[in-house]
Amino acid sequence: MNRLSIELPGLSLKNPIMPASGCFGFGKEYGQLYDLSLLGAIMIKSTTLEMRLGNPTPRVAETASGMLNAIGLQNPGLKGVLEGELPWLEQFDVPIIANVAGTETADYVEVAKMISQAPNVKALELNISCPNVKCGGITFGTDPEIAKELTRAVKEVSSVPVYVKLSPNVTTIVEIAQAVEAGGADGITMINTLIGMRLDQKTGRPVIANGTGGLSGPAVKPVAIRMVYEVSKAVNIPIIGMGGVTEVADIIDFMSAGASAVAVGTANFVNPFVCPQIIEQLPAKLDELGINHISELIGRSHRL
Amino acid sequence: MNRLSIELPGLSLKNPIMPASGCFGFGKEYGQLYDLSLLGAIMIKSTTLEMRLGNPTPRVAETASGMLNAIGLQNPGLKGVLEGELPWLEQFDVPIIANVAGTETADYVEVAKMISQAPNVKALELNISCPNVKCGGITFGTDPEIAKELTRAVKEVSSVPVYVKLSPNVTTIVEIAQAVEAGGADGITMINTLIGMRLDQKTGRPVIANGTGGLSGPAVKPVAIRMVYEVSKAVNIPIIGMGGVTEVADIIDFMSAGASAVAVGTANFVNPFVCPQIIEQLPAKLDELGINHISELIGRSHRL
Amino acid sequence: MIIQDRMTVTSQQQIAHNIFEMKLNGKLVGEITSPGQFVHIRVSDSFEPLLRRPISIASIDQDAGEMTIIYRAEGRGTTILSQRRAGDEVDVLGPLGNGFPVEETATGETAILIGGGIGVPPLYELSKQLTAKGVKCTHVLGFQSKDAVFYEEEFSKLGETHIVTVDGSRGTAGFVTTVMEELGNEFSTYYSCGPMPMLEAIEKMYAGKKGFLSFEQRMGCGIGACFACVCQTTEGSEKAYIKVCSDGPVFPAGVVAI
Amino acid sequence: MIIQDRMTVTSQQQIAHNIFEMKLNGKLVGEITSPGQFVHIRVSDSFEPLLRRPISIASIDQDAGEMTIIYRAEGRGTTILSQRRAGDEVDVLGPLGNGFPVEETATGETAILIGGGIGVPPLYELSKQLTAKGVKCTHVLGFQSKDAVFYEEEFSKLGETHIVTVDGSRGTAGFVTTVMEELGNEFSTYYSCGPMPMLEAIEKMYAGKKGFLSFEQRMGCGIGACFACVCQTTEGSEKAYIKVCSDGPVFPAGVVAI
Ligand SMILES: Cc1cc2nc3c(=O)[nH]c(=O)nc-3n(C[C@H](O)[C@H](O)[C@H](O)COP(=O)(O)OP(=O)(O)OC[C@H]3O[C@@H](n4cnc5c(N)ncnc54)[C@H](O)[C@@H]3O)c2cc1C
Ligand SMILES: Cc1cc2nc3c(=O)[nH]c(=O)nc-3n(C[C@H](O)[C@H](O)[C@H](O)COP(=O)(O)OP(=O)(O)OC[C@H]3O[C@@H](n4cnc5c(N)ncnc54)[C@H](O)[C@@H]3O)c2cc1C
Ligand SMILES: Cc1cc2nc3c(=O)[nH]c(=O)nc-3n(C[C@H](O)[C@H](O)[C@H](O)COP(=O)(O)O)c2cc1C
Ligand SMILES: Cc1cc2nc3c(=O)[nH]c(=O)nc-3n(C[C@H](O)[C@H](O)[C@H](O)COP(=O)(O)O)c2cc1C
Ligand code: FES
Ligand code: FES
Repeated sequence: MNRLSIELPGLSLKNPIMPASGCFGFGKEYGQLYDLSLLGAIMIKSTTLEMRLGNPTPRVAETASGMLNAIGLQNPGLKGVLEGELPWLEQFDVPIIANVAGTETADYVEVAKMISQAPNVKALELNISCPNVKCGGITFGTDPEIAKELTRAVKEVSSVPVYVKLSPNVTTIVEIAQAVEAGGADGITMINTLIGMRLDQKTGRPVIANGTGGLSGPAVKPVAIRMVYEVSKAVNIPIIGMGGVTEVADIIDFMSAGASAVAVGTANFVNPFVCPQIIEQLPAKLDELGINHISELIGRSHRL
Repeated sequence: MNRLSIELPGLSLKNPIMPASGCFGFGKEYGQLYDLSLLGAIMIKSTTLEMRLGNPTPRVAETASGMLNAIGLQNPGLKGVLEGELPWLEQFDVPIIANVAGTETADYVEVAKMISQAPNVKALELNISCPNVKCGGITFGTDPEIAKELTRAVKEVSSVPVYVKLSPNVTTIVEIAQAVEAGGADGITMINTLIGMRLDQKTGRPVIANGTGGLSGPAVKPVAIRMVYEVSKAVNIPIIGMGGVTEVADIIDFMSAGASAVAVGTANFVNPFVCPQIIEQLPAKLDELGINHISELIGRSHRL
Repeated sequence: MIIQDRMTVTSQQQIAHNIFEMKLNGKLVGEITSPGQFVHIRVSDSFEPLLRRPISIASIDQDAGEMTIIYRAEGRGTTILSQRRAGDEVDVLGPLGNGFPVEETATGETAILIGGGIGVPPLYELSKQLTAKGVKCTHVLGFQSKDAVFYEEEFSKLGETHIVTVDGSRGTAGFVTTVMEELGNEFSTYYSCGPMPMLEAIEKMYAGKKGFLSFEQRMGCGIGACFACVCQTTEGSEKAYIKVCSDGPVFPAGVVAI
Repeated sequence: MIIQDRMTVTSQQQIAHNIFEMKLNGKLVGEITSPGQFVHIRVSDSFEPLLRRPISIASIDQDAGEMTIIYRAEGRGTTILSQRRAGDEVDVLGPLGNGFPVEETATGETAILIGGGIGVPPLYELSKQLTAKGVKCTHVLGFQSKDAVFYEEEFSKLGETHIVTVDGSRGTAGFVTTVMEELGNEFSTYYSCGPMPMLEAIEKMYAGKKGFLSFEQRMGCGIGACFACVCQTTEGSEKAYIKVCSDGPVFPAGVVAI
């Protein structure tokens, strides 16, 4: 028996650990370092209809136990991803979750339709929450009605299950989660980054060229755990949790909070081997906790 | 000339540094350690109409570069504060900002009316944002209309200027800021804590007895800076900024973002002398930046 | 008076499984007034980990200006502390709280001191001070297993010492109460520090006797300002909540609701 | 191949104002292929500060399995790094990026190497490799003031070396361009590393000459996955953005829009 396997809509995961979108490119770079087939899945960088150049630099800044980024969805565009990125990933025994972004519904629908047909794309992740793109994006993630309609539109064209990625920059995340569930989402991924800013001491101006950036890393973990906890109590679709994971203990926390699988973002930059290391350490951790199969952890925090 | 003096509604500050509400009790404990007259002002612990016992323990938990708290507004009540706490503070040459909390408008109004008449209370801080009280509190801080009405009601009875303390747990903080400005607020204090959660590794249950707690400390500074920046561009009343201040550089950042004064919360626990130390270091820091009077820093980030 | 002192580590030694004994030198030592007081330690100059760690004072040498603390390196903060070497400086806030009242046991009387795990350290200075004034001390010290036992010899020099381990790998098998039952009630005062269930069992067993218990609670400030460390009092008390850091950590038996 | 190595600090020395030279030993050294490559260093095992710091490789000793880095301890991360002592271990990811092409200058030809501040270090290994193959190197090294000057002697042993300081407290007063004007255009290749305005001035002054410039940019991953470190290319280029970490940090003159 594989003590780490998890079954989710569209995804047969040999373990619940996967790199988060935007923190792993399209896999090539980390593929130089270890065998990508070790991973539960891979969430690839957000793909838009047309190629995007992203924001001016500096695009990242360090903060206390965290970082800000404003990459601005730089990506080679749908065609570039379909032709230049996804085929290379086919050599690995790992399901791909394709992150879809856009500025209007039509973009999302077009990208979702095409990319969901790629043979190794087993699920979509709808990015309605990127804080670093000026128009669209963020609004989809903060208005429940719009989020629901977008989900519905994408579901209609997608050949694979659709997960919606939620923004933490809202008053009531449960409201958005329930809306996308009503719109037909097969799952939820959360959280995207918190909007933050760092100023330069000398000039007083924002360090990041874009002004604001998305906060990620260990600093945001308590907010992510709280939100996963709240949402998992309020919806009946599975959650892939993320935000500040750096070590095996964090996986236990996210799954206890209610996540069925966990993504690792920023930590890849600090420790490029973090995903395979966590996967390797999981069985011993389960032993320590007296747990047989990892799925027993899911939502532990809700039970008495 | 005092290079550090700042004039705000009701407050003649000899310097813009003050301890944040809830992180300094009513001054007695830190008063054993240094002369409280050194401070620009003191924000005392939230006061409610009746005495409150607060939440069960554990009430605090550590997180990456931050902490969670769910004290639950434990305080001796209006009468206790008026009789047992404020008179002792009169021996110091320091304006008191009285933090007012409640569960319904009538409570706020009653506490505001009475406490604003205390001789050393020079301003009120309306706590519409405490995440750790179950009813009321948090709703006031997330609905612009309700926030405006509460501000108006309190303004009517208060003998001193009224500052409103904003919650960061909202989709659009600018909306709330503009609403309280429209309600007659003389100033804004921000940010209160972000809602977060930490789970126990072994049991999977929340560490904090209350379940969720308020996240504070260096981890939240990027969020606080971003929000002060946004709000200061959108309103014409002054801001007292806070969230993660630990050292003199942070004061520069908050004022550059648009704050006219800065409060220090969690850092008092780590370094009980943090406020007087920062005050002492400020002049040298201004020299280093080539700045004559500290007020020149305010809103530097908005200028070219 | 409470001071913030950059104390110098004069020695750091592992004395049992995960248990470290650290000696610290500085003027803070001169301010300590009773055994059972604690210090609040910043384990590094970084803001991560953020909070100070409360650790009891285990022994004081006023002449040398030195104090000893004994702690378990388990979580992140205490692990970092255990990496400090002799010569390093550590930021220490203290002394904090009210310790064990030595004056409550008269010369010639007997006292029983019961400690569990990392509750054992403050009893050492207490026993030194009690025996110095002519109180006869009996020690009952409980640990998980023989790997975790420390200071057996030091306590033995001061008086009768019973070691208890949960797994029986050293001394009596079981809990401190196992030994306490055998020792009976023939003493004037009891003093105890250890985990909550142990304190509860002791208070029950010694109902009606004069006793003093030291409590633990998660802390923020450590000096009474933040209301993090409260514990509820028994119904009879006039206060509903008391603070472990500044009203305690030691309270007379019966004050805290357990 | 890029590897993550726990390298051992064999020496740490302050060699100028705030400038440290650190020698590191480990198998990563065996993977270095060209001067100008860099490593990505985790300054402590804590997650605060979070990100790795990119630092150029200044010198390699393959026989000893040792490399030298030279860095300015200014911000939080590099200050922590400067506190590491011989015997400590440091988590190093590398070697990263594409360095200076030694093969672009033939034996017997001349090269001019221009460095500014903490852009000077990678030129040292470059000069060692160029001179070893018989290229005549001239060095123009710019610093703020005489306190900041380092490795003057080391470079002088390899070839003609001009020191320039902004305040004139050592060598020529002014900028590297002041000296470059005097040296003229009689060389085959130029190589440079330093602040952006310096690179810009050099590219202008040597327009049409064969040159290679090393760029800096804020980084996330350091290996090409996060798109943090891009810089814009000039209009002629087929790519709009290139990555400093994996496409660079060294680019032929004219590729990057500056
Ligand atoms: C008055 C008092 C005296 C103490 N004396 C000693 C002593 O002499 N020797 C000793 O080994 N331990 C003692 N403790 C317990 C000690 O404070 C904790 O073991 C320690 O704080 C854990 O820190 P960590 O870095 O290992 O754990 P982490 O898990 O990293 O701690 C996270 C947070 O929880 C707090 N925390 C965790 N466990 C406890 C606990 N049991 N009590 C209070 N806070 C806790 C930490 O202070 C920190 O804020 C005492 C506690 C108190 C309240
Ligand atoms: C390819 C490359 C090679 C380098 N080689 C050297 C070298 O050999 N010697 C040397 O002293 N410096 C070198 N630098 C610059 C060095 O990376 C920065 O000085 C260092 O990262 C600053 O870290 P800090 O902890 O001092 O500052 P902090 O202010 O704490 O840094 C905060 C964040 O900003 C980043 N950052 C700050 N300044 C720079 C900068 N100039 N370039 C890139 N990131 C920066 C840090 O990496 C960190 O992520 C190089 C940079 C690059 C990109
Ligand atoms: C540099 C960087 C780039 C990111 N790019 C994307 C992206 O393109 N699409 C997306 O949905 N999320 C993106 N994210 C967000 C992450 O996928 C993740 O939700 C977030 O960083 C929280 O996880 P972490 O704390 O583990 O990093 C990015 C994050 C970082 C740090
Ligand atoms: C232990 C604790 C108790 C607090 N109690 C209150 C309170 O009673 N009223 C209030 O308005 N804010 C309260 N706060 C919030 C702080 O005033 C401040 O807004 C917040 O902690 C952010 O600042 P910091 O990061 O400097 O701590 C409390 C914060 C902490 C950590
Ligand atoms: S720890 Fe702050 S009141 Fe006790
Ligand atoms: S630093 Fe991540 S792509 Fe260059």
